[in-house]
Amino acid sequence: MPSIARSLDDALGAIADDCVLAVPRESAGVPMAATRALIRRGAKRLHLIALPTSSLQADLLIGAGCVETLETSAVSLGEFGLAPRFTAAILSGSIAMKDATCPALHAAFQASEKGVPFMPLRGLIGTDVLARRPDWTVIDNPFERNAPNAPDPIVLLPAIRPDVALLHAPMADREGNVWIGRQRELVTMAHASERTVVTVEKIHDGNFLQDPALAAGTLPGFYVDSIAVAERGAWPLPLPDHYAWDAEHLKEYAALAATDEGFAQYLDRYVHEKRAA
Amino acid sequence: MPSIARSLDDALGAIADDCVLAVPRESAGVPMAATRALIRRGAKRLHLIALPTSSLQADLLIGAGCVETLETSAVSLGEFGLAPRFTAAILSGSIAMKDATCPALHAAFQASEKGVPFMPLRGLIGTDVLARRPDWTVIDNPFERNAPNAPDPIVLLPAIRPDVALLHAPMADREGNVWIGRQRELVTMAHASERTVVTVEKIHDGNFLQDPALAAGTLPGFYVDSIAVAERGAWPLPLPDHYAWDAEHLKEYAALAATDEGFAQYLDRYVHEKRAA
Amino acid sequence: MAPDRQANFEFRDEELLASVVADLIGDVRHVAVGNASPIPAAAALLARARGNGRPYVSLLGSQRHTFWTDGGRELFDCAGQGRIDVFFLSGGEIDGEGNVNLVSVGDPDRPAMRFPGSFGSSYLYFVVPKVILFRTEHSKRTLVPKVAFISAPGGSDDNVHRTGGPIALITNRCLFSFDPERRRFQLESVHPGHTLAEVIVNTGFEFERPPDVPETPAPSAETLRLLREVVAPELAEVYPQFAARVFGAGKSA
Amino acid sequence: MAPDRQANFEFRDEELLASVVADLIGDVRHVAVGNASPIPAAAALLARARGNGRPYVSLLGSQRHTFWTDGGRELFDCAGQGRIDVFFLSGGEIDGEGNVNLVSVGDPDRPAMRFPGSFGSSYLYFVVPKVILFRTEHSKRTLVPKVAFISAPGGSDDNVHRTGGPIALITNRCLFSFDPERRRFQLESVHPGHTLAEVIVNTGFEFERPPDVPETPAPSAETLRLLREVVAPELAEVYPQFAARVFGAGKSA
Repeated sequence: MPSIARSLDDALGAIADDCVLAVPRESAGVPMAATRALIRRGAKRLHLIALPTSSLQADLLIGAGCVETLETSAVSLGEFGLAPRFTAAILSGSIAMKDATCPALHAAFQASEKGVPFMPLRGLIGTDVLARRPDWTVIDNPFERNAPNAPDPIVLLPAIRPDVALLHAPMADREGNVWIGRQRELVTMAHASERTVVTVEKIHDGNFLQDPALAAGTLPGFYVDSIAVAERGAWPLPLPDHYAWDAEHLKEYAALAATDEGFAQYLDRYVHEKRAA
Repeated sequence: MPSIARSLDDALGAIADDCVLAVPRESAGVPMAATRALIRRGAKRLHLIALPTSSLQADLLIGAGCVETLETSAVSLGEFGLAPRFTAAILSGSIAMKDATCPALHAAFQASEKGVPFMPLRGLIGTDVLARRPDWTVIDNPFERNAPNAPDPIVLLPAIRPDVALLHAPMADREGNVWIGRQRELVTMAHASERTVVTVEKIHDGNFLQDPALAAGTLPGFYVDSIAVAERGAWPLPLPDHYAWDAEHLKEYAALAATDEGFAQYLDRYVHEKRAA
Repeated sequence: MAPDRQANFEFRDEELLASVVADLIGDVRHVAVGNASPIPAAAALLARARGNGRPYVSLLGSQRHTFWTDGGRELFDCAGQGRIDVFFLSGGEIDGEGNVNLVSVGDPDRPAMRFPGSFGSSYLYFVVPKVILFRTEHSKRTLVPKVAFISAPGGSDDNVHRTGGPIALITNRCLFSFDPERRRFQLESVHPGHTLAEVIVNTGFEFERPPDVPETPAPSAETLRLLREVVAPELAEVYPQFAARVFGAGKSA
Repeated sequence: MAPDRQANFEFRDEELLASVVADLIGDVRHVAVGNASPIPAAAALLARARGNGRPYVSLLGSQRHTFWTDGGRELFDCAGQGRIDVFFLSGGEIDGEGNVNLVSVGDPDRPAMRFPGSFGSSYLYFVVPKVILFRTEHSKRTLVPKVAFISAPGGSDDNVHRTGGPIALITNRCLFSFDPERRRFQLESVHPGHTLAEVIVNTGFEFERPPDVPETPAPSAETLRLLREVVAPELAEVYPQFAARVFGAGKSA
C-alpha cells in the first residue's frame, strides 16, 4: 500500500541522487511541482529518462544542474521554441545524451513491464540514432527463413528498468490507487520501474477499483510507493482534461532561459521562492 | 467507421470459413450469441485462437464441427468440469491442437499489435509445450555477455495476426467506439487482428471518446469493422460487472455434452431453435 | 453466522491444509491464487490476517479481490516484474522431480487422457519465487515417477533464467518440501489420521524422508479463530459454497 | 465569421500548400499529423472534406481530433500495424537522398547546432507508406547535400524491412517528388511567384527536373471554398491563431 505523504518533499524521498528517474511526456501529466521541489532539494547526477520526449521539465532540471545523463527522443518547448538549457548543455558537453526514438523508449519500458530482457523494433536500420547506441543491438530475424541469402535485420532494445517513475495525475483514492485515464504509458512506466512516486491534484473518497468506469483508467496502488497532493502540480504545463498550458509563463521562461543569467532569475522567481513560502 | 449491422448474421459476414478467428477468455466477455449464430450458419475449418483460454465457446464450436485447428492454453468448464467436446476431439484426433501457455499468447498478440515479427518470453525452456511448437524458436539472449560459455536461452514467439477478432462488450456508441472497461486484452486483440467484429449489450447515445472517464476504457471505432447488438450476448457465460454465470445452464451443458447424442440434443435445444425464432 | 466456539479444538482437513500452506507462504509481499483454489485462497487470506494486511492477496477470478486493470496479461507481467512472491499450481500429474503435467497422458499425439492445458504454468513456474504445489488427491495416478508431458519443469539447467520454482507439495495425506539442488521431494510431515506407510504406498515417485517423520502440527486455536472469524467471511464472497460447507459461513456473512 | 466570397480567386501561400498536400494524400484510409503542423493539418482536413469523411484524420496534440486510448505508444503501434497511410516529417536538415536530420549539425559528439531530437522519425519513416516531407524554409541551410546526422534515412537496402518512406518534399518555393529506386528528388512544380532559378540557387542538393518545369496549379475555387468554409472552423479548434491569420476563422467559429 502506498503512503499518502505528509509533504511533497517526503514523497520525493525515494528519488536519490544518481538514480535512474523516468518522467512522462508533456501531454500525459508532467510532475512540475515535484520537479521544482527536486531542484530546491539540490538533486544531483540524475539519469533522466523522458518517455518519450520532454519539454520544460528536462530543460529546468538540466539548467539547474540536476542531470548527468539524459535519455529521450526530443526536448523542445514546442511552439515556444527550442529548449534553451538543453541546447546549451549539449553544445557545451555538460550532459551525456542518449538520443532515442519515441517507439524505442515505449518498447524498452514494455520489455521491463513484461520481464523480458529486450524488445524488437522495426525501423532504425541505417540511422545515426542506432549507430550511436552501442547498448542496442541488431540480429537477423530468425523467423525470416524464406531468403537465407538476404537476412532480415531487426533491432533489439534492452529493457529499461528505472529506479523511480515520477508522474502527475488527476487524482488518487484513499487506497493509493491513481486515476490516469487514457494515459496508459503511465501504467507501463510504473510497471517498469522499481518504485513509483505520484503527485495528484486531489484525493478522491472511495475506491476507483470498485467503480468499473473509473477502474478502466486506474493505476493500482499496488504499484505505487508514495503519493503527495500537489494542486495544479503540472503547472505551467497542461494536465489533459483539467487545465491547459500557461502560455504566458512559457513565453517568459523561453525568454529568460535563453541566457545563464536569465535562467538564474527564473529559478529565483519561480523555483526557490517556494522555499520561503 | 464501423457499421452498426442490421443483424447479427450481417455482422458475422467478415468471418469466412478457413479464417483465423481470435476470441477472448471467459472473464473478458465471450461472444456466445455470435458463436451460436456461427454454428447455425455452418462455419467450417476455423483456426480458432482463444486468448489465452476458453471454456464453453471453444467446446461448442468444436462439438459442432466448426474447428479445424485450436490454439490456446487451456479449455475447461472450470467448476463444471472438463470440456467434453474438446476432450473427445483431442482423444479422437479430429482437431489439430496447438498447445500454448497464457503469457505466450498475450505476447504473440502484442507482437502483432506492435508490428514486430516476434516477442521474447521467459520460461518455457525444457517444457513439452515448447518442444511441440516448431513455429516457436529459441535464441541466446544477445544482451547476456557476462558469461560467454553459458548462453542465456530465451524463447521467441512469432506474432499472431488473426484474420478476425470476435468479442462481446457492454456497449458501443453511435460512432462505433466500444467500451471494454478494464479488459485491455480486447484492445490488443483488435489491434492485432485484420478485422474486428463486436457484439454489444446496447448502443449508447453520445461519444465515449468525449468523456474522459469512459474514454479510458474504450476501444476506438477506428479498429472495429462491424457491430451488432446482442442482448445478454455472453450468456450463459458472464459479462463482468453486468451478469454472472448461468450455473444451472452450464451444469446442463456439461451433462448433455458428455455424449454425442446429448450434445446434438443441446444444439437442437439452445442453438438451432433460434433459427425458427 | 459465527461457528461454535466450543468446537475450536476440533478442526477440519481444510483448516489443517490452510494452516500448513499459510506457514509456507511466510513473510512476503504478494500472494496470487488461481481460479477454483479455495484452500490456497483461505491460506493466503489467513497469512494476511496474521500479517495485519501483509501480504497483498490477489484472488484470480474475483474482480473484487484483484487490482488488475491491464487485462489478462497483467498477472503474467506482474510475475515477470518480480512482483508475485507466491503462486499455487496443481497438476494432472506431478512427478518426483517436481515436473507438472497439465496436458495429457500417453503419447501426446494420440493421448489416452487429456487435461485442460498448461494455462500459465509453463511461465509462472519459472518466475514466481515460491510455487506451492497443491494436489489433494494423493495417489499413484497423480503422483507419478515421470510425467507424460512437461507443462512446467521442476528444475532447469544453471544457465536458464529462472527466479522461481516449486518449494513444496501439499496433498490430503502429507507435506513434502522440494530441494531444488537435488530436484527431489522430502517428506516433511504426515497429516493427523494418516500414516507413513499410506504415503509410501500411494506415492508413485521416490522421495527423501527423515528417520522419524513428524505429524503435521494441528492448527493453533488462534489460527482456527482467524480462519473462522476473519477468513471465512472474506472467502464467502468468492467461494460461497466452500465457505458454507467448511466454516458455516453463509452468503449472509 | 465567413471569409469574403469575392476574394475566392485570390489565395494565400498556406492555401496553395494545403491544396498541393491534399492532392499528395490521395485516396487513403488514415492520415496522422504531428504536433505544430497547421498546414499539413489543413491539408488532411481538406482531403477529408473532399472524400466525404475519408480519410480518417488524427491530429496529434489534440485530444479532440484523435482516438488514442492506449497512451503515447498507440500512434507507433498503429503505424506498425499498417494502419497509418500518410504522415508528415520535417527536418533541421534534409538531403538529396531523402535523409532527415532532427538531431544536430557538426560532429555529433561536439555539435555546432542542436535540434530537439529525432522524435518518432527513425521508426515512422520506415513504416508509413506515404511520408510527406514538409519544410517551408527552402534554403541551402535546410536542403543540404548530405545531412550531418541521419535521424531517418530516405532509403534502405532491399533486405531491410521497409513498408514506408518519403514520397515528396514540399517547401515555400516548390514541390519535389521522391524516386525511391534512385533515391533522388525530382522537381515537380514551382509555386506561383517563384522561379526555377530561385529553386536551384536555394537548394543544396542535386535533383532531377523535366525540361519544362510547370507552375504549381492554383487551388480551385471549390478547394478554396472547402478550406475556408469547412476546414477553417475545424482547424480553429486546434490551431486558433493560424486559422484566424490565414482564414479569418476566429475562436468564435
